[in-house]
Amino acid sequence: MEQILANGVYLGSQYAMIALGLTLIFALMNVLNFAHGQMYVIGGFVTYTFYGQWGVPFVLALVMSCVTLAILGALIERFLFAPVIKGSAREESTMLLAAGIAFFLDAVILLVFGEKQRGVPKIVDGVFNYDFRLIMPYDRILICVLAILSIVAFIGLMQYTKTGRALRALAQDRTAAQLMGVNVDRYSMIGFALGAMLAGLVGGLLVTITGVNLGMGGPTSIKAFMMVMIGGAGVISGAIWGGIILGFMEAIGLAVLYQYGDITYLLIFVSLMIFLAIRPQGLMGKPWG
Amino acid sequence: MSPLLQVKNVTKKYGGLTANNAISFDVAENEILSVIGPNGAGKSTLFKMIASFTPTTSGEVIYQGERISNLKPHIVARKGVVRTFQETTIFKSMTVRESVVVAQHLRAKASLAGYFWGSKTAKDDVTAFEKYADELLEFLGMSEIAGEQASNLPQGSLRALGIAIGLATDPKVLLLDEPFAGMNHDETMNMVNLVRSVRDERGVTVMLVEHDMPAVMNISDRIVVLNFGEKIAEGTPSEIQNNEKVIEAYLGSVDDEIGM
Amino acid sequence: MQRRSLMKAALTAATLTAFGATAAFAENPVLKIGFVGVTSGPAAAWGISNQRSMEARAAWINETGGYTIGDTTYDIEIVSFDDQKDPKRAIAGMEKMAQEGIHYVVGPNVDDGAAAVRPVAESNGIMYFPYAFPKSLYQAPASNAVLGMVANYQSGPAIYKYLMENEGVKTVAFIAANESDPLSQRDGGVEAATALGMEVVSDNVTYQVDTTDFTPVLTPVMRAQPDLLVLSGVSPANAPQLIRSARELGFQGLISTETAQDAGVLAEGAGDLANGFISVGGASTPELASPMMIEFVQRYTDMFGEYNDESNTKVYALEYILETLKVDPSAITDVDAFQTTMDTFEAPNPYMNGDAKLRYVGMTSFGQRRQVAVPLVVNVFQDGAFETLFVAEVD
Amino acid sequence: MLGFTSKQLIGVGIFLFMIFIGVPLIIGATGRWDFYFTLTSVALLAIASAGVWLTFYIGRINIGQGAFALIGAYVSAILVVKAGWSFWISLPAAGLFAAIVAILIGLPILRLRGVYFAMITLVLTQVVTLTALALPITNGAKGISNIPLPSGISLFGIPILPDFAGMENTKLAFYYTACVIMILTYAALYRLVNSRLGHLCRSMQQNEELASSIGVNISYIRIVIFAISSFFGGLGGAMFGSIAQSVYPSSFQVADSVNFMLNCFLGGLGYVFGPMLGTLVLYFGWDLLFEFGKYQMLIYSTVLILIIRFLPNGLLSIRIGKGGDK
Repeated sequence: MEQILANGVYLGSQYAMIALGLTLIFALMNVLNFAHGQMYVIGGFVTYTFYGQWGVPFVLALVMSCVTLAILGALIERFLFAPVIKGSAREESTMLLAAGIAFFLDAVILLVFGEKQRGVPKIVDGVFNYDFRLIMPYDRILICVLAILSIVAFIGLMQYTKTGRALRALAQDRTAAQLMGVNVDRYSMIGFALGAMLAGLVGGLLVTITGVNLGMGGPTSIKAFMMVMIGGAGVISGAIWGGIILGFMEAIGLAVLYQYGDITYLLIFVSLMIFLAIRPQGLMGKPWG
Repeated sequence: MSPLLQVKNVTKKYGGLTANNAISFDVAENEILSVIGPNGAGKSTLFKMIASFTPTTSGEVIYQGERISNLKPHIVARKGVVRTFQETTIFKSMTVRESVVVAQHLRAKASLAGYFWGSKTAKDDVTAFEKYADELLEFLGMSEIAGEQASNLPQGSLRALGIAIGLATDPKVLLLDEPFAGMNHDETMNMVNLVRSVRDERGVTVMLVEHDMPAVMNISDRIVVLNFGEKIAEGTPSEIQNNEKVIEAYLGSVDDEIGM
Repeated sequence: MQRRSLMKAALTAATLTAFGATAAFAENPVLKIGFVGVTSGPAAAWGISNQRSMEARAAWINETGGYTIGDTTYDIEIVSFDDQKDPKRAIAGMEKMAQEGIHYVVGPNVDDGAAAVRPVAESNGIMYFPYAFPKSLYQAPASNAVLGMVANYQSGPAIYKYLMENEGVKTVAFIAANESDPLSQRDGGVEAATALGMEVVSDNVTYQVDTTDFTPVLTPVMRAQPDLLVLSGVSPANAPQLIRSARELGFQGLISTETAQDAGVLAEGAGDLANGFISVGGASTPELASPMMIEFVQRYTDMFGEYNDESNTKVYALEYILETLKVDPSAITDVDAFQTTMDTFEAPNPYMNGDAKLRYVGMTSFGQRRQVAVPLVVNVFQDGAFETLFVAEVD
Repeated sequence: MLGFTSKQLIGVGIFLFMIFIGVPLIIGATGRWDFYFTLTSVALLAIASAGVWLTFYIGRINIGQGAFALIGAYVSAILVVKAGWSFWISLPAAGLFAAIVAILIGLPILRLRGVYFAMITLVLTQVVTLTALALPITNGAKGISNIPLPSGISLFGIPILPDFAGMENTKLAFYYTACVIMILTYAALYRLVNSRLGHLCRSMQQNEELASSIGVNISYIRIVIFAISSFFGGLGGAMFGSIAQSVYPSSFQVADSVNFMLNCFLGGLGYVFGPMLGTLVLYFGWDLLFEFGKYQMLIYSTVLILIIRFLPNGLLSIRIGKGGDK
């Protein structure tokens, strides 16, 4: 039981971080960013290169991941999403753009970082073992704590800074925000960069535990979509809850349903479908606020 | 003569909130009846229940002796009770004429399969629809903008388009949602005349929800007043103008607005 | 450091290709050999290790004057098609090979692709060497597929038997990804272990390929306390994480798999925790590698910046194709001649010390010779490199 | 004739001529026999994409077509292999079965809109793949292989369809079959869009509330459209199974569902023939870039991004000035 809870918290915190970036971008621009997973992978590879290959301190490598992705996100928004949104008759067209960017980033990752699974030295050694009822390696505990701190920092940013307030206004109502004097173009870019940065940060954090390979992008995006849907699209608290719930669903689902073997995941997905059919707006499905 | 439409003890609750409490009134054939009331009085909810866009919590709406509440909206529309919306609810990328043609859906004689294979009946239908659309648009004075895309129309024309779409379905009762909102005096007068001619020349019974008092007093045969989800008065315009409760309700709401 | 060498290697490779193309054009006639497999997306590692081993070998042959078959000396050109692990694209790839007049193709890498290309290969007279295990691909009436490696239902029993005898293993647990290939391999493994008299204590735990945390997956398996944990059909990306999670959960027993792994990936992903991990590899461990294998690894590394141990097993298919063609040059365009030659073909194994032979096997498993005999080298991971545990033969 | 202008008839004539005579001539002249399969794939994927486009037409983003293609492929394979049916009968049966599944699933999920519907269809693809892995009748992870080629059909002793197994070269036969089905699909789609049902769909796409206020039974039409859409998916999937002579749980997966959707976006959502063009460009484009080796994906995605950047409303929006094709 303790183990399941701990696994749930650990998975939930990392999932929540992935979902946060996605939901932020969705809330701001109504873009379902298919390339979110690829951004996560790039974050992982950047940290791998700096920390694993060049021996730069881990924290510095993490910062590099954030910076790289923030710049990448800003460029993508400024030169691709913004003009396409302006010129498109239906905003869904951005899905094609997002998918194209996902393909592109996949290709770049393959050419630059190669096809192999990569890992970095452990940042902390040892395993916390409470009477074999709760086993958790120290590095996971550390990453989990860092993830939670990042989430708290992000919420703080959204709540108490000028940027955060502008972003929230933008998410709530674009036109109204513009009337209130928010520089919509500028904050769209900042928001996208922030979302991408979150993906990069969590990629950098997790490379210490799961490693990274170019195949992780697509599945990560899809998982993130699900979390966002569970919580309610475009809602910050929803993304956090969605992440935590999916984390617990996996932890509990695997612990309870493992004897069903091959159909464990089938059951998880079917229940997800039923949940979404009954409650399409997700748990927190209400406008940003 | 029994009334065309009866609202009987209709109640709507959202959670603990009562939007409409046991509202009852009748609508006679060929009359223009307005539902008025301060903001949040429950007018829109009542309209939605009459057109079956939302179910009633209790009570029922009877139309020609038949219960029409808690059905699907398209079934109520097929029976002849059709609502219009405020101006944002249109077929944005259709032209005015296309919208009116589509709205004659209920008149179709051919089956969907007949349309697919292009049967004789289907072709006749199409010709008839187009002919009627032109007639209707001329009647409403919209012939000139027939080819315009709806999303390009000014507000006043959009309101008229909403009524055109509603009329195209050949309704017995037309429910108009704030047809005068945001209009200046001249526009309102045009619209009042239009609504009247819809009743006079086409025999359509009209119910409307409205804020604009002068227009309501001008156009209505009878008026129902709601406040806080309750019906507080019903009568001819002059009766309503002199009703103590109504005056109080409106003054009270003005106080509230000042207080905020 | 490594980044830089990679960059350099990429440049060298680009130049080499440019020069290689002109050189080839100038001198020998070209013999094209195809590759259809996955070289992009999540499973890119499987196909890329394949493609690169072929390209490295081809470049080597061309550099040393070409490959003589009958009276003609050919330059070898590798034509690769990325099927994106999609059976529909794999068919298109095989059509492309037919278009190029190619009769010998390595790949595809997965079951569904291998099954999907069969009609095209057979109707166009293409022999293909998949890395997929379903027996129906190789049993009559199927005629044109040749299994390019040791199947898990062949290596599995050998490993289990060895571990039973030498390590006293009695109970075994299987865990597999929830995908066609791994699940099929798991079922084969369970069958083999049961036949050997092992007790299978857990065989129904699966995981999604995109799992990032294996602790909840492994917890129920660990409860069964097996002596041996088999990672059926595990991808190189998942292997280190599974090993790490199992060890961190306190698992003391043995861990093995029947697919090829890369030592570098294991070292990076699991470090010392991967010590003792048993997998199947080619003959590149120091005690087995022939000078030719050592040179191959060197050339591969020079060309692509970094070696991949999965290529140890994947270097063979091309060698088999060329050696068999050498025996009967008419087979270059005539697949029937190739199939006849397969029954009697035998040549020394250039990549392995000792007197191992290249020949076609598979009579026991498929009823016809539709498998390359690569040495079944069972490796154990120790401190960043593989050591040979034992070597066996497949018939 | 059938309400077509002479200009349209000429266009259709040229198109049919190209497909049935032009392409084989060009392939014969250039010797690029491999293009037959590629174009066959394009035709089959275009059929499935047509379904996705149709669900767009009622305002739903459908990322679940892979699920119905997989269902179709399995139904046809099981009927042919286990029940001994003729492939030609199994083909419509596969479509119908997919349509029935669509009706059952559609009842609860078609109420959803926007990203919510998109996501639930995405999950549906996963569910169908996992179901195929778990069920005994689909042969689980091992898939169904060695499916026989389509056999001939004759009516009163007159052969109507030839026996594929007896053919020297099945490429051309599959190509023609796929093209005929594709043309029937798009002809049906064109009729549908331009008939009353199509107008009702458009009214629903633009405003479901208003549509129901004019008496449109929106939930009924949604189901009908989703069923037709899935019927197309089932057809395409079943044909693919018979070409590959095998079906696996991974034959159609999430990536395929996403690609079907991208085909529609790329061609242009406002044009009936958009998905056909989109499929051609996306699928055939990948093949044409084959020469670029490891840079194939990079160039492919760059081109894709450039197209959407400069033609955000789809390839066919170039000719919007000429009045479109609707």
